[in-house]
Amino acid sequence: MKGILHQLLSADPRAVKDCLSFVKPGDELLLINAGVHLLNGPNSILAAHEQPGCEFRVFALETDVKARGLQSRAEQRALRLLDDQQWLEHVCGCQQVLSWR
Amino acid sequence: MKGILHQLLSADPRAVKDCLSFVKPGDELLLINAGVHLLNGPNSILAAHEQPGCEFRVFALETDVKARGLQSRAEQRALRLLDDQQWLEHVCGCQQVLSWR
Amino acid sequence: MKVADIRIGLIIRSGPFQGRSARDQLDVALAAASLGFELELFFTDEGILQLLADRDAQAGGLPGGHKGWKALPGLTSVTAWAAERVLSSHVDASTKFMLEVKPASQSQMACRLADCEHCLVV
Amino acid sequence: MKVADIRIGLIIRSGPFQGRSARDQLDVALAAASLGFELELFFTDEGILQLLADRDAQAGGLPGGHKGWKALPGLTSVTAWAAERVLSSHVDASTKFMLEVKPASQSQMACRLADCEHCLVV
Amino acid sequence: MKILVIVNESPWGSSLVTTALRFVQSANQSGHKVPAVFFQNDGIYNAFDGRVSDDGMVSPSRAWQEIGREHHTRLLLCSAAFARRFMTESIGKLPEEFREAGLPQMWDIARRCDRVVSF
Amino acid sequence: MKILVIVNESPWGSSLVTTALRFVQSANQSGHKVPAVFFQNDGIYNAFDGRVSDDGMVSPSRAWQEIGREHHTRLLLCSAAFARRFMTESIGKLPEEFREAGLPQMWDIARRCDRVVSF
Repeated sequence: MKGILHQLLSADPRAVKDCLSFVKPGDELLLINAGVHLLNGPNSILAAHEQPGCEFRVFALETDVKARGLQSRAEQRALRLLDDQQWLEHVCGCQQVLSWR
Repeated sequence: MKGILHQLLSADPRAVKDCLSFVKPGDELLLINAGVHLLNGPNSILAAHEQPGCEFRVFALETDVKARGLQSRAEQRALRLLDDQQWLEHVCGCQQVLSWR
Repeated sequence: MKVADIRIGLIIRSGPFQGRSARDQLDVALAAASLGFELELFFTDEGILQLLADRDAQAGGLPGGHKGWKALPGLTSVTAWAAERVLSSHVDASTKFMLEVKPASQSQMACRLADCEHCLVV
Repeated sequence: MKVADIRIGLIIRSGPFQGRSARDQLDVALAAASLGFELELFFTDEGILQLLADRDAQAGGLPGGHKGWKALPGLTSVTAWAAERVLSSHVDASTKFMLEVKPASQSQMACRLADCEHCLVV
Repeated sequence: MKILVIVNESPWGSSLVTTALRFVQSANQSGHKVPAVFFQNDGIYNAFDGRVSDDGMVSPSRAWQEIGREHHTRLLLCSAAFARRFMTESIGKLPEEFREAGLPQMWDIARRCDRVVSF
Repeated sequence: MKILVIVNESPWGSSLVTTALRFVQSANQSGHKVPAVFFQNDGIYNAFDGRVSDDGMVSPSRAWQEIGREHHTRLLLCSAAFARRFMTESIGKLPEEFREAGLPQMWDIARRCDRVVSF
């Protein structure tokens, strides 16, 4: 079964916590808008992502990373950036989309 | 010198963290609106408040506690509740007022 | 797919009076119920506070209306869930909820959610 | 009290584009500066990101205008502070800020703040 | 694919509206269909256009109207949210691309869509 | 004491507006003076009144108007925030108690006040 695409639209720790409590293996996490502030870690999402054997994938929207001047952070974190077309591919490739604010 | 009245208007952990980083001995902290959700602890404000020798005082607005059904929590936490008139007294009694959301 | 077969998942994250109205999240649920959709409600830490029966909205100058949660089971099939941890930190002898809330593990909730046709975080 | 003696403290907590406008917090500072008030700016973790010089707002379909921070020192006396921890987690060799930001301890900042006539968290 | 988009935020209070606009534009460019955008809560305010828009950019309201016209996307204002925020008399005319709709209609559209994406 | 109140939130998007109203009412009852309420950001939307108000309560806009009339409190809409959100033509008439003012005017009032309390 295809996973869920979790869109993190903010860096609110409560949103992160609630989101992670619903993430299951095979799901995807996408940092959008103020959610890209999570690149400034430390936080539980980056910690999970950087652990070998992490069972969900984490991405960030390229445009939002650039708008906030966090390009070098994303590189350091080795996080894959998606352009808006790729974003759509992930939306359609997943079973459903949940947005966390 | 009189202290600052810090109004916590939300339970956002980032607001709590930023607020606590500006609190100095003699200041007062008042939980208002969604800030009263902090009564559901654990969090750094209640932890500090419940430690003997805490150098700032913590209050919550009675009306907001009741509107959210958290009366018994406030009693358990031995937190003093202020009515709206007392709120004004604290606003005038402090040197200035800062609101954290 | 028949309407009756459609299952909607709502994750209720906002505490009461996140907005002024007590009904923002409730109205979304009632509308889905009015179409006959089956509902799965998932309450988080703050969200579960919406179900507390003894809130006094008027005291705060805020509109009531939150008691509408009680009406949901009369409209459609509703199951309400919360993590065991959430329930245990909010329930004591005096706690009254407006809906029956079942405890579940995180992975149980994630699986129930994945079984829904559409889900919204509200 | 003469206008020139009035010192205003602004705690800048919101990251860039918390709202659509890049100018919400900046405009508050510029208005105070236009009256000749002295400004003390305190940047928090997310707030300091407002000062990053190489942001590309247009790429995100968002309005620019954030470069206005550079104009403040030309208008009035401005001192910008951030906690040492905040600065060290954001500054590397390539970081360019639009204002000079001085490191301070938490208690130093709390005392500077208490010396201001009025303070706002923005 | 058919995607229902839900917008909860006001045009200037949050930059999420700009993100939602980018999403809908990309969806249209990728050959997907957004039959409707449903504006809920403070999203209602997206129907209104300001006299100024920072930096000379297209305002959110106008950007939505363009999408509505060019891609036959229905721009639906949640009627409960609208009624709490405005009286018909106190506002002039709404841009014709926007119209009121109830939450049951939102669910009815959701049912016919492959994805629901909310901002 | 003279207290300037600043409102940043929309009337329905947050219940903080109700809290701000309670604060101003208590200030007036305690013999303090609120010379002005300054509406900034999405606080602008407080000027508008809806056709319905949950539970038959007084809407925020009307409650502000009452305060303005009874206590000579100026209700000031931040002009920069207003200009981004509305065109004069697209809205009918604003309640006469509200009027536009610039941020420098806010600071000028703040200077003459003992406290500034923001919501």
